Amino acid sequence: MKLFKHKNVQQLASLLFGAVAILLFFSTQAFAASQAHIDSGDTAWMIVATALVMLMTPAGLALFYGGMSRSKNMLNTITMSFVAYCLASIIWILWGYSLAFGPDLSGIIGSSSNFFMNGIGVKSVSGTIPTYVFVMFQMTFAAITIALVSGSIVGRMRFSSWILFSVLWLTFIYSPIAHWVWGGGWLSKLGVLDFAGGTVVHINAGVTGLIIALFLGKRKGYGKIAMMPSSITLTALGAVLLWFGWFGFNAGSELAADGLSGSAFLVTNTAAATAGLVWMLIEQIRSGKPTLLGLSSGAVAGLVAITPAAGFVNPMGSIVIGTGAGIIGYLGVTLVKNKFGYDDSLDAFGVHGLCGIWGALATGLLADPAVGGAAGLFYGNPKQLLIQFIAVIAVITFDVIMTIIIIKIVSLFGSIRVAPADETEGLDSTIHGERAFEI
Amino acid sequence: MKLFKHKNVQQLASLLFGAVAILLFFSTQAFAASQAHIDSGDTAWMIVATALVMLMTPAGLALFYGGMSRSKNMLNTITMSFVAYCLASIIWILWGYSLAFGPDLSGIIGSSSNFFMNGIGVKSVSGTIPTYVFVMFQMTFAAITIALVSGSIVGRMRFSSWILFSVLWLTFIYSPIAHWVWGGGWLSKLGVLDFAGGTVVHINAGVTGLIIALFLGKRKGYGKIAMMPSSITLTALGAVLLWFGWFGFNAGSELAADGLSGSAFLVTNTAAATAGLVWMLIEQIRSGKPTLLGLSSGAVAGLVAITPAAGFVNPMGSIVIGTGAGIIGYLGVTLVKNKFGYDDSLDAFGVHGLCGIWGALATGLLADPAVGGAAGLFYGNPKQLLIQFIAVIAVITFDVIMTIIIIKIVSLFGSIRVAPADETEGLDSTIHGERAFEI
Amino acid sequence: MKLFKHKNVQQLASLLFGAVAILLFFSTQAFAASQAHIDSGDTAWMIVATALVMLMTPAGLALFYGGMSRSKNMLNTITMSFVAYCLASIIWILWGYSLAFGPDLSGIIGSSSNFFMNGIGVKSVSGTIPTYVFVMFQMTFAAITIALVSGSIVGRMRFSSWILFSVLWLTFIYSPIAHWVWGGGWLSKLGVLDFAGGTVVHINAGVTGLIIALFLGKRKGYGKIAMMPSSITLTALGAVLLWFGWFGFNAGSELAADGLSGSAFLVTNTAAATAGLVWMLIEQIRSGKPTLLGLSSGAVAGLVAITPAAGFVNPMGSIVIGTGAGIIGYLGVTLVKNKFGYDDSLDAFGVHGLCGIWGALATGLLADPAVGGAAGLFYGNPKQLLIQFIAVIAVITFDVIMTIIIIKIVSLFGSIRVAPADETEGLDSTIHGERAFEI
Amino acid sequence: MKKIEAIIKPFKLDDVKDGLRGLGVSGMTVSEVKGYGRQKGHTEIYRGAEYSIDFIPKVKLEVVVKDEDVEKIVETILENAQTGKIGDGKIFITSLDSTIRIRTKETGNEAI
Amino acid sequence: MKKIEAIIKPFKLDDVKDGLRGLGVSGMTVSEVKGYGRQKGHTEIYRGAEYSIDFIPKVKLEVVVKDEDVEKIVETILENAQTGKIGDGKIFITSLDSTIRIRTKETGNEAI
Amino acid sequence: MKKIEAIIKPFKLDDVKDGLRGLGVSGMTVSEVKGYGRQKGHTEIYRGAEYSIDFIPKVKLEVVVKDEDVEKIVETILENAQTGKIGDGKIFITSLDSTIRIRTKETGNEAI
Ligand SMILES: Nc1ncnc2c1ncn2[C@@H]1O[C@H](COP(=O)(O)OP(=O)(O)O)[C@@H](O)[C@H]1O
Ligand SMILES: Nc1ncnc2c1ncn2[C@@H]1O[C@H](COP(=O)(O)OP(=O)(O)O)[C@@H](O)[C@H]1O
Ligand SMILES: Nc1ncnc2c1ncn2[C@@H]1O[C@H](COP(=O)(O)OP(=O)(O)O)[C@@H](O)[C@H]1O
Repeated sequence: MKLFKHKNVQQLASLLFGAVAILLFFSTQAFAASQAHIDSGDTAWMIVATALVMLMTPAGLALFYGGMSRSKNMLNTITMSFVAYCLASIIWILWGYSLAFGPDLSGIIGSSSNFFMNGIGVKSVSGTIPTYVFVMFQMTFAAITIALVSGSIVGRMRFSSWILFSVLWLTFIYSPIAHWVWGGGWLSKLGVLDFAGGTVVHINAGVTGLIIALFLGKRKGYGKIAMMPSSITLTALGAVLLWFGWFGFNAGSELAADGLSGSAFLVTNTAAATAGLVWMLIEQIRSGKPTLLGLSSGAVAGLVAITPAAGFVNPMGSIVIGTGAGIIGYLGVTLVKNKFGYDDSLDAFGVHGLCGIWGALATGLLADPAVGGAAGLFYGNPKQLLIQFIAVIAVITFDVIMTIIIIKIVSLFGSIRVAPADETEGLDSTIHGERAFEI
Repeated sequence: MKLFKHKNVQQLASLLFGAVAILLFFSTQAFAASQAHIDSGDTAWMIVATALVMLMTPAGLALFYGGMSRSKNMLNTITMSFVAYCLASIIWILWGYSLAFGPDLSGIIGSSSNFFMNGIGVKSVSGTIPTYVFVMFQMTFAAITIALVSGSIVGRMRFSSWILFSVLWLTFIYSPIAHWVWGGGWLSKLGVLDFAGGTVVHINAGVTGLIIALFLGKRKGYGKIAMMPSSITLTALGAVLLWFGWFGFNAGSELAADGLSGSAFLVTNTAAATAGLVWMLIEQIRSGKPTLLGLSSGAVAGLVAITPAAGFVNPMGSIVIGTGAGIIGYLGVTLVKNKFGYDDSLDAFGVHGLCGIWGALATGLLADPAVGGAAGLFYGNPKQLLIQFIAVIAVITFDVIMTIIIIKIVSLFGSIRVAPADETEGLDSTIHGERAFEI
Repeated sequence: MKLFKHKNVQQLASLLFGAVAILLFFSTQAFAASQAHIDSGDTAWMIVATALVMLMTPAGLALFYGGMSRSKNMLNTITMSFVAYCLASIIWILWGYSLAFGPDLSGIIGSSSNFFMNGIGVKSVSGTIPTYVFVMFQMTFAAITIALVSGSIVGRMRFSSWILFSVLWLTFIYSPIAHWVWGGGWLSKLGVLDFAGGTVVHINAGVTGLIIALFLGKRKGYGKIAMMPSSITLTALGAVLLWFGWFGFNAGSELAADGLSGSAFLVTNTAAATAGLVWMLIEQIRSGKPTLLGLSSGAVAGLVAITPAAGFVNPMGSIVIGTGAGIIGYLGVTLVKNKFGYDDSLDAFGVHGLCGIWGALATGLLADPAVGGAAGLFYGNPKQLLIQFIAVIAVITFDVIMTIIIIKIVSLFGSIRVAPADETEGLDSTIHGERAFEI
Repeated sequence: MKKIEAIIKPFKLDDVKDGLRGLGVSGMTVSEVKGYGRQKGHTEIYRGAEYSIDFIPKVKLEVVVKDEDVEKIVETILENAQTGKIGDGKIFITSLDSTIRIRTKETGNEAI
Repeated sequence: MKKIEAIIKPFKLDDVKDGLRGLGVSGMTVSEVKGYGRQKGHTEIYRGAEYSIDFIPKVKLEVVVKDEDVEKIVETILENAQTGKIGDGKIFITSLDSTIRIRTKETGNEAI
Repeated sequence: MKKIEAIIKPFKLDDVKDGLRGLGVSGMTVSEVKGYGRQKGHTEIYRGAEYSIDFIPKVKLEVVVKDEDVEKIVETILENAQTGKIGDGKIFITSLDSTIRIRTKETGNEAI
């Protein structure tokens, strides 16, 4: 992973900052509030959907990951998600939203028009909902995406490095990609289908997770000592809260309470249930022990895979997607990880990366025009699969390059890995000075 | 419980399958999508209500039951609810919904018209909401009903038997009963009042639980060794999540966001609070120790009892129902259970069965025409009580017979009880190979 | 604290009861149902908002407080919140709602017109939502307010005293103050800005907490022995559930799903995130250990402070409020508490009292007329700050006096503090006969 | 005075306790331990990672008894703790110099 | 060298520790145990099922000391652990063959 | 027969176990304890309240061995448990009167 020497890093960094600075301050045109009308039903739904997605990060993911990490690192794991949510909350309204959803600059990034919520007020409307609600909804997506990354690197990353990494990542990776796909950028012009974030959220988080896990190296004793999950009960609760929140994530991505959001709602649930059962069935077959961790992991894998497809596939399509997700997720965390030997600790790549790719491509296969208007390969439109493929490749490439750059920048401020003794003692005590349970 | 010899069972089974097969494939007429209009407010509410009910099963009930079971069986208990939710999710869209809500066949079951969601699309409307949302809403009811059953039999049932049992039960018991009461079947024609599932959900689950508990026998050491709940904290959290979800359950059963759903919302809360306090008060009087488990159990008992009545009684009526539920639930888990000596481990029958009966009858007493249009005995309509009584008896009878048949069928595939040594060691380790906490 | 001798107490009590009795039964005019129309979107939102606020008390606060209390008192701490919710549920529909929102009597209290929900029916409308929903929404505020108080006094109060105290407090303190500010009482006529309860909820709870903590005295061994929180994990989960519920609390206080509720939603989130980060940053600076408890506490402090301001300030204002809340909350629980030496155990005063005051005054500073129509000092309206100040003083004064009176009354029924031996053994075992975890 | 220390299978504790109580043993102290021995631990698989658990939960029972009671107490423990399957555990016996009851400051056999 | 083992009430641990620290005792080891004795356990009722809890939480304190210090240490433990109520616990004293400090490999009195 | 009791740092347990297993030690019993010693505990701050944690988590290892094996076993423990930093722990050795294997009622060296 030593691709860059320090002076290179510095050059790259200045280049990067320069480029973004130019992009950012290029445009200052005022935001023209849409003349549309607020629908109270859609608004009701979208506020709630947003609250549901919010719950996913500091509660759902925090418990899902926290329960899987060792008890000496449980609080650190939770804190990484929690602090990521807080950082995203602020970054988003200061500059992230504008970079992602501000007026398009050459298909690459949004302009700085809406920095500091400039030009947006109580009366601003997006579609049929208040713009502020749209801003919050999109913020919760940014928050969970960076939080997902933390799964790859639990138990060994410096907390201050994580914070700096999160800030840079949200700014220089998440915001542009969100712009490409949802903010009127080049991928959206190309016609990519990503209903709720297969590329923007899951592939993005998974690939970054893998890169940073490779860079950080394995946890001490990885593969040799037993690294028992601190609480499968809390992991399962976390998975259910994720599932619950995902209804807001996927059905909310319709931005209205209508037939399509109802459809996205149903297929989301079906894919999750299918993948959970499939994962558990594979366990039953392979080891005779169907686990709750497997059921939970499978459900999450299914949710990941259906995310890009939620507004495009019919219920039977969602069963196919869920089945694939159960299989791919299972292989991702066992075969693939063991074969390549990296320590993607809680499988951000194995589950989110791989199932995100599967979901993005499956959308290109299974999109049913009777659902969302767009057709996939099986409905006679092979071109869609190609577009999906391009999007996947583009996001992965951008992710790999930019993540390496950001890691290099963060590393300028000191090692991003904690001291070995601290790792052995556990991060809860050495970083936070706290313990998870005293019972 | 040895009512049936093996060959009898086989005869019965073929009869049963035959009968159902005939019913199922009788009708294949196409589903005519209603011409009604989608209301965004109602849709917003119903998506959320459904998500709330979803939360009840793999989170609310899983923790409520999981916390009450011994720590060696905690994960198994949680998994039973979780897997039940997944199974119901799939069965429902494949055939369950159609059996329950498809075009009526002689008042007994729905036709197969909507198997595999056939005839239902993004634009289908039920009342003022998308049909897909209605399907999901009803699915969550099926899911929690079978999950409730698991409370009677924690700590000793084979996991594969539980899965098979769940599949059969949802198909051959839940779907028909849902059809009778809500799908245009004979009880609905008779005029039974069951707003959100006193008969369909609670009596149904409770009676099945009792039968299967009797069949399985008591846990080893029952009554002799201390069977300490693994976590009252998590049980209380589970109870609150149930309560929270129940707002979707009861107020959602109005299928719209209007005055009546507001009323159902209020009485649901009142009955729960009342029953919780009453149960705790009885404990205070009887043993001087008002427990959090009692408060939680009472709240659940109150929620059960108000379920059928939620759209029919006024706030003062809900206090009466809650008071009754606190008393009946308390007696159910102490006096009744001890007297008859069965091991209804977490009281699916004691709480859901008995309070479900109380609620169903109380609806016949207290239904206030100013609320939902229907009058009970106290408002001059004694006939309603009779109808309620008939419904209760019908559901119990059907349940007892069908549950015994299904148990017999499941038993054909091997003992439905785990080996004694596995029971002693605990099911988390022997079935799932996991532990709940490592802290 | 020995301000009153017993006979004085009795005199005061009779005076108090007499006065209230007169107020209560003065008016019996019928409630005229508003002719307004129910909006399904607003209703959908408000039912959900209410459910969210409900979740805050027996789940969010219960875990937040329960996790911070010692493991021997965890269940007692949870039970205090849970039982408070149940009591409020019933008191509110019997008399609390009417005292707070019934027809105004001289600006001081509501009349008894709506005792027992008299005059309110399924068709009653408040604004654009069913009155029953409004009643429930307001009830959840009463519930959490009394539950917040319990944070000051964990680990040493008699359970029966807590119940009696809660009943009296809701009746004689909460209901009048709610009337003053929201029910058309004198403070509302004066033009106080309190969008969602800075005075009514947080100052009110915090001041009462302080008084009762002073009255009860410190926990045994306070300052000498280590009082380890039982579970930071559960505290963090509780904080997130509070945050999640607070969206209903603040955005729901608009009573509609519109632009202003969207704005309140966004600023609520921003203030919470800011305060969480600020609190943690101070910890980092002062001790080098940024804690999850600090992050969680900060988030709650931010939520408290933004509560009165949620419908009046813009996003940048919310960052200011959040920053202040992080600092003030941190100082409240460290400097202030240590300096004065009282044992406000879980900081109901330090966080809710002080940040409530900050929020109430900050509303008078930062209210932006472009948001909610009202201007604060920074927008050229110094008078608003004065009004806010008056409201703060009025609530504090009323609280101090009335809390002392109520404590005196409750004390007539025996010591409100548990026996020393019970305190040492722990309240879970001595009061409830249960244990939180058996794992 | 002797201290009898028995490492037994956790689910046998109740039987052993009842057996000893039947003998009139008035006190004992119990703790949770983990044992490594001929009885092999098991393997747990979490998300594809396989961990072998070498240590098996056991219960350690400590009873201090008069010299003359040692034999019958050991007998009773053996009786009640045996399953005949590997992992039943051990009994270790040591001599004590002295014993004191904290409440009364009694020493020796009175203190047991 | 002697090993003093004291079974005490958990909430007395801090007092005992402070007492011993006052004496200059430089080390001790503590574990959570459950005791059965004259002090009767209590009954817990969960949803109508009554379970009698025979074992009461206790703390076991182990201190290894020089022979000459035994007396005053026992004295201090007695002083600080006594409540006078049943269940105060016991002190057991055994002889050690040897003691080693792992860090330095010192043995005997140096190792304590 | 001797009982070797070692108080060690928790993260050293796996090394020690592997070392002993290498020697052919067929059984041992482990428990979680908390130690007070030269190694100072730390301070935890919860919401401004500062608590000093005197007791540090340690692991207690008990191995019963034949007299002749004591030396090499102690050696192995020392080797594997040493970090050289304060708090490495102690080894205490006591004599046992007798040992019994519950499963077979074997006694003495056969029982180990
Ligand atoms: N040499 C020993 N020293 C200390 N404890 C031992 C020793 N050998 C066995 N044990 C304890 O006894 C338990 C049972 O021993 P094991 O060898 O598994 O079965 P068995 O005693 O039936 O042969 C172990 O789990 C361990 O706790
Ligand atoms: N014979 C014994 N062997 C081992 N431990 C004992 C024995 N007798 C008592 N204990 C321990 O001492 C504790 C206190 O003993 P108990 O009989 O309850 O009170 P007291 O010592 O005040 O008479 C018990 O809980 C148990 O842990
Ligand atoms: N006198 C003693 N009696 C019992 N246990 C002791 C004694 N001294 C030390 N210990 C145990 O050994 C551990 C390590 O001792 P410590 O003094 O911290 O370090 P070191 O042994 O390296 O000098 C302590 O935490 C405690 O558990």
